[in-house]
Amino acid sequence: MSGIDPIVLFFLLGLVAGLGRSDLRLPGSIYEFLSVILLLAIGLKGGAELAKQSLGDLLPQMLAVILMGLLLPLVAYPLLRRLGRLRRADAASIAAHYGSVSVGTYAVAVAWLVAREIPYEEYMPLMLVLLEMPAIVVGILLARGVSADTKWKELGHEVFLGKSIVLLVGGLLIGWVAGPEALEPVGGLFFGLFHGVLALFLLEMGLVAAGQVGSLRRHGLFLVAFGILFPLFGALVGGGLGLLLGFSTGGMMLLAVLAASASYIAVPAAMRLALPEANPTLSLTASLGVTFPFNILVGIPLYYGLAEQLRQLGG
Amino acid sequence: MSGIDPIVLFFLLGLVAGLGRSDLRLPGSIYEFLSVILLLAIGLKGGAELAKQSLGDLLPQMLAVILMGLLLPLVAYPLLRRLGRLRRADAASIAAHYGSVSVGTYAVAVAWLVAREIPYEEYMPLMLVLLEMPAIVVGILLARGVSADTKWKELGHEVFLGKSIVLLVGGLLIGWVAGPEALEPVGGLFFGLFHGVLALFLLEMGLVAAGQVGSLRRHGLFLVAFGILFPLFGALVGGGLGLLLGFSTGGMMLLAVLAASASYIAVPAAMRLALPEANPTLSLTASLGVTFPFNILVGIPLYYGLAEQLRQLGG
Amino acid sequence: MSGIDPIVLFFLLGLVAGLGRSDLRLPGSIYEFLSVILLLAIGLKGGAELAKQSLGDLLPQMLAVILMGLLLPLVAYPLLRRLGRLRRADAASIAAHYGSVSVGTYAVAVAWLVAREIPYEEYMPLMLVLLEMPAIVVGILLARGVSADTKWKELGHEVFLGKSIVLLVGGLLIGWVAGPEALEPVGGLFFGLFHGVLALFLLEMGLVAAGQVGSLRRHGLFLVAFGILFPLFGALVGGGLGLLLGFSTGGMMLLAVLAASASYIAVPAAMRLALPEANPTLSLTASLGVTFPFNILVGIPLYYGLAEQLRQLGG
Amino acid sequence: MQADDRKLVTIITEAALERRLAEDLKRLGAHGYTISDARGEGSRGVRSAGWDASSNIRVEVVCDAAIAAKISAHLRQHYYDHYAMILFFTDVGVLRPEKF
Amino acid sequence: MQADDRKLVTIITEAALERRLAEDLKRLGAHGYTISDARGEGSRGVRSAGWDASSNIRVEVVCDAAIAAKISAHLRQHYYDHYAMILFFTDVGVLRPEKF
Amino acid sequence: MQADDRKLVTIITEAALERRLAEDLKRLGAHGYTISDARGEGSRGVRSAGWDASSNIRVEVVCDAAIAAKISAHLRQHYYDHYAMILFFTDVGVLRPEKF
Ligand SMILES: Nc1ncnc2c1ncn2[C@@H]1O[C@H](COP(=O)(O)O)[C@@H](O)[C@H]1O
Ligand SMILES: Nc1ncnc2c1ncn2[C@@H]1O[C@H](COP(=O)(O)O)[C@@H](O)[C@H]1O
Ligand SMILES: Nc1ncnc2c1ncn2[C@@H]1O[C@H](COP(=O)(O)O)[C@@H](O)[C@H]1O
Ligand code: NA
Ligand code: NA
Ligand code: NA
Repeated sequence: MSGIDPIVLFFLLGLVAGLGRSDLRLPGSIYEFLSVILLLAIGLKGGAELAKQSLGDLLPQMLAVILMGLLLPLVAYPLLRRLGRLRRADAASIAAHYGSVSVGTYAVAVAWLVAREIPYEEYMPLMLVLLEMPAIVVGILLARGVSADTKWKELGHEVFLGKSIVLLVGGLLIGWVAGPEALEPVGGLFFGLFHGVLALFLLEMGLVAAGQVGSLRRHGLFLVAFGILFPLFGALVGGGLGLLLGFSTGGMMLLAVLAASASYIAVPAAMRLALPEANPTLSLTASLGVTFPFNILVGIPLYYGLAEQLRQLGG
Repeated sequence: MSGIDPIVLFFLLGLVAGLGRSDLRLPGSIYEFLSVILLLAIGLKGGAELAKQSLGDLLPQMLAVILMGLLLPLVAYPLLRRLGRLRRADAASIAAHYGSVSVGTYAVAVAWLVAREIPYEEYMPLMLVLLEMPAIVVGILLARGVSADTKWKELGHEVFLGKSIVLLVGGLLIGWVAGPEALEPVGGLFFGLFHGVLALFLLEMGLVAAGQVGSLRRHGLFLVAFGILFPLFGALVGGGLGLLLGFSTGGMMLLAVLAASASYIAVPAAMRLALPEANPTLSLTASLGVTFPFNILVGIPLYYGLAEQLRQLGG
Repeated sequence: MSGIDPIVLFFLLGLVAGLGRSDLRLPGSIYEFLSVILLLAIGLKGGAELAKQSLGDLLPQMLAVILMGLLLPLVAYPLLRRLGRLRRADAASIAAHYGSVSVGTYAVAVAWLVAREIPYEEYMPLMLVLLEMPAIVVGILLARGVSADTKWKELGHEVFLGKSIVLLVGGLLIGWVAGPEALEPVGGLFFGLFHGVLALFLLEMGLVAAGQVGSLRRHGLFLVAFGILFPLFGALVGGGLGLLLGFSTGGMMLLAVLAASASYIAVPAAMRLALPEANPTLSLTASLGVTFPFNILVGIPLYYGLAEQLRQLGG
Repeated sequence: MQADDRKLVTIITEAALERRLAEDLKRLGAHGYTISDARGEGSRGVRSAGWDASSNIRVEVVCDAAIAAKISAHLRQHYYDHYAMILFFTDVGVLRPEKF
Repeated sequence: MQADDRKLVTIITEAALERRLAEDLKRLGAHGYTISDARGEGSRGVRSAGWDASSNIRVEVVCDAAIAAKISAHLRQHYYDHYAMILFFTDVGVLRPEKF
Repeated sequence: MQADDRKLVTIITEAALERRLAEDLKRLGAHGYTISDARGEGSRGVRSAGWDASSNIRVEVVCDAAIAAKISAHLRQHYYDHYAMILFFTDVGVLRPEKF
């Protein structure tokens, strides 16, 4: 192992090409194709593993993880309001992004573990799915209060039937019903190509992240600081929770990564419709322009070190 | 084998997502990409197998199959006219759809056989190609009569150079000329990914089928009844013909599937141009909204049972 | 080995379908997807091999190859001016196309060698990258002279940050940094699918080449003659240079292929912006309508024979 | 060519609004609409169509002047402040006036 | 800006007609046309562009009034009854009138 | 509906020009632009959008008459002779005139 993951290099390539204003650009339909494959693959893998577990045993873990998803935005919000002096809607929207998770970051973390043959709880995609949504609800309540005239029904539809949730949950269910063996024939696409598809996806994300740099400059230091420090805090919470729940070191690291990552697919879409007055540039700049690169380039090994540290303290 | 094919679950996922009005949607260019791969893969596989056969020996089978393609629409047409009280053009167009075949259904049936390691005549894609077109000609004759001012030349061009025929026939020829060994290097894409690509294709077809439900409600019970009963009749004819021609049980089942399936790629395009006065909603609702789901979810195992039954009777 | 490469058959299929005016057409976004994979795959493979070499040792080869890229257009230009009686800009632009290289032709040549298990210098993609650009500069100088008011800076940007260069160079660097082992996980996509992706790419190139036939008829015999004879000359130069540089027979053949091939991605885009008065139909007709098919269908085995011949003469 | 007069309303806005706009337009009385994908730049920066959050749609509605006014009032009230959106009207002639 | 007057004919219809329409337009005297992909909804239901049979194209032709009239008469006669299709005219100014 | 008058400039040209045109338009004073992909046929033959060198873009700019004139003069001078390009003007009404 030379220590440098090529998929991270793909992200760097996209970043450099974007910053250098290259005309490299993946068509939107290809971006969608790649993310459909990634989301389904993650779901399928987790579902196939779930088939081996008893859901009853997982219930405590599931509840704890949902709780974390509800609490993280409640910590982020006052920081964004007080220290960042952001408007209410903006603070609430960013809090929702950071309470939720980034599927791309998760995928890179899994690839990192797999390359090092470090074991982890393979039903982790279940936790990923459970973390996608609670923060969205908290974000809307923070912005609107409980007496809100938010159209919850319509919103529930948008959130639960948004494409990333449908594909993740659909993949989980298919994997669960079919079981690992029956998945083998479709594995050529979903598992055999996983790393390559992730590499292309990261290339595109690098290009997209490069596009955020302009607004980064405009919106000053606070977003950069928040986009790095809050993930570190999140990683501590996630890693600690993993320890409490008895996860392996690999599993603790993945929970740290989930807590440290910020959504850039499901939450932006939901916020656009539910909190239109929140400026999407602010949240995307933080999540895509700062936190995503930080996690990919620096965070993942860091969070593994953290998980090992916590393990020793705890164990 | 848990008994539930994951590719069928992908179809269900698409169907449920579509009925629930999720915003999941594969871009049109991805749909085309997937179908190009499927069509070429089916052609290549059949062609590689043909290389091992003597075409002379297959001639009787080929003629019999073409005859079936000519006769099936002639049976369907009076039913559609009398029982369904459809206008002439509509009855002719639907008859053409059901005389022709569905490549997607064929692919799922092959995957079903492969998963169960049931052998079949691997040159079957040749029969698939032969069944694509005769029904189109019959449909037009039924609607227009022989003295028609149909522009046959132009139409021949549309039909024989339509993309699904070009890809299937092209694949057959390439497979035939190159032979199985030389195909190995391209097998990574065309064979290794076949099931995964088929799964994504079925996901999209589920979404498309869900879109047909509205018109299903409008066009009443007759289309539902026809869309289920005629395939059953077709399966009987196809399975019986397979027995007569000395096919294996797997091959009988595939011929039953071909006869039972209705086109939704080549024939709709041809009918749009040759019989514009036929309402495309009627034929697509029947073929995509009723018959395709029925065959995928219920028909395929049924037709295998039928083939076994016929074999015992006949053998 | 039946002797007929199926990927060449895919090109023929596209050509025939295009000439027959089939409605087969790959969406533009799929074309881009396929070329992104090919360019990255070629770069990655070359880079992984570079990791095993000392760049110092390769320096003389690199310089010699760049020199060839500068000289080839200088030979082509007077031929195009005198014999072809082309306008200055047109002659300069075509000269630039033929001084540069075709990635698709290179890929087919590599597939040809691999199918025959003939070894070659696997860092050859480095030479491919080095040959992409010099001819562009020469072409512009030929058209404008040295005192030109060409915006070199802007042009440099276009050329060095054009997508094919970014992907090739990016792939090379990633492969170099990561090394062969670390690339294995992404190999499923980039190496396992290489031939299949190339086959689809060639199918599309066949369709595109068929579209050039109309203008071929208009622009007369000279382009056909040039599009066949200059590559033969180029192959001689490239093969000879390979011998001088001590390449294996496979490597000599690849250098011959690079010299014989004409660009249809990077150079057309650069010429459109740098020499707008050059008629793009002329250069694309020659490079895509004549030279590309010639090299794919006839040239590649020919150039291997040439390399063997040169080897015997030289050795 | 006795074409009847209608308005063509063209809306360029964020792709995230597609489903909602389609429902709004039908509710406001439009008999149809046409949508295509687009990218662009405006007061809210570059929207480059690379991925969902950054792509535009271009919506066209042919309708009579009254419905055009209703559409523009509705969009102004509900979307103008918070979404990247522009809207313009063109006079067009149509042949089957009953369709629009 | 002394722009000359021309008609812009915009046709929105089923993708299946693309090749035929292109041939018709040239035969009727148009000097060019531009096509892009679209989706939409009209009297014949939703056309969602997911797959072939359900996608629309948007065809634009800049031409003089006489050819515009010929085009619309031709389409009305051959396609209106059986195909999902709308057509509208816009007055546009062009700079190189000889091109259109 | 008191819509203000503006010009819509529509340019159909080679995809290779996209980045350059976007820069030109902003420099010439346009406040925004919208681009979509297209294919077509004109005096320079079929441009079928299958691959880069053969695809078109369709650029729209809403602006005032003065900027429209500047744009058209600029394009005429720099691109007309050597690029597949057409350009036409339409009168449109807009609601937030300060945006254009
Ligand atoms: N002056 C303009 N002309 C054409 N399109 C525009 C113009 N201004 C904005 N747009 C389009 O409308 C979208 C939203 O505009 P805005 O709200 O100004 O950011 C942009 O992304 C462009 O696609
Ligand atoms: N009023 C309208 N405004 C804009 N586009 C329309 C309108 N009516 C129909 N269309 C488009 O034209 C296509 C065919 O219309 P129709 O024949 O009414 O189903 C639809 O799929 C829409 O894309
Ligand atoms: N009369 C026309 N109407 C609509 N689009 C046109 C027309 N002429 C040309 N075009 C478009 O403009 C592009 C360039 O035109 P040209 O420079 O004439 O080849 C073509 O590829 C078409 O997409
Ligand atoms: Na998080
Ligand atoms: Na059938
Ligand atoms: Na060359």
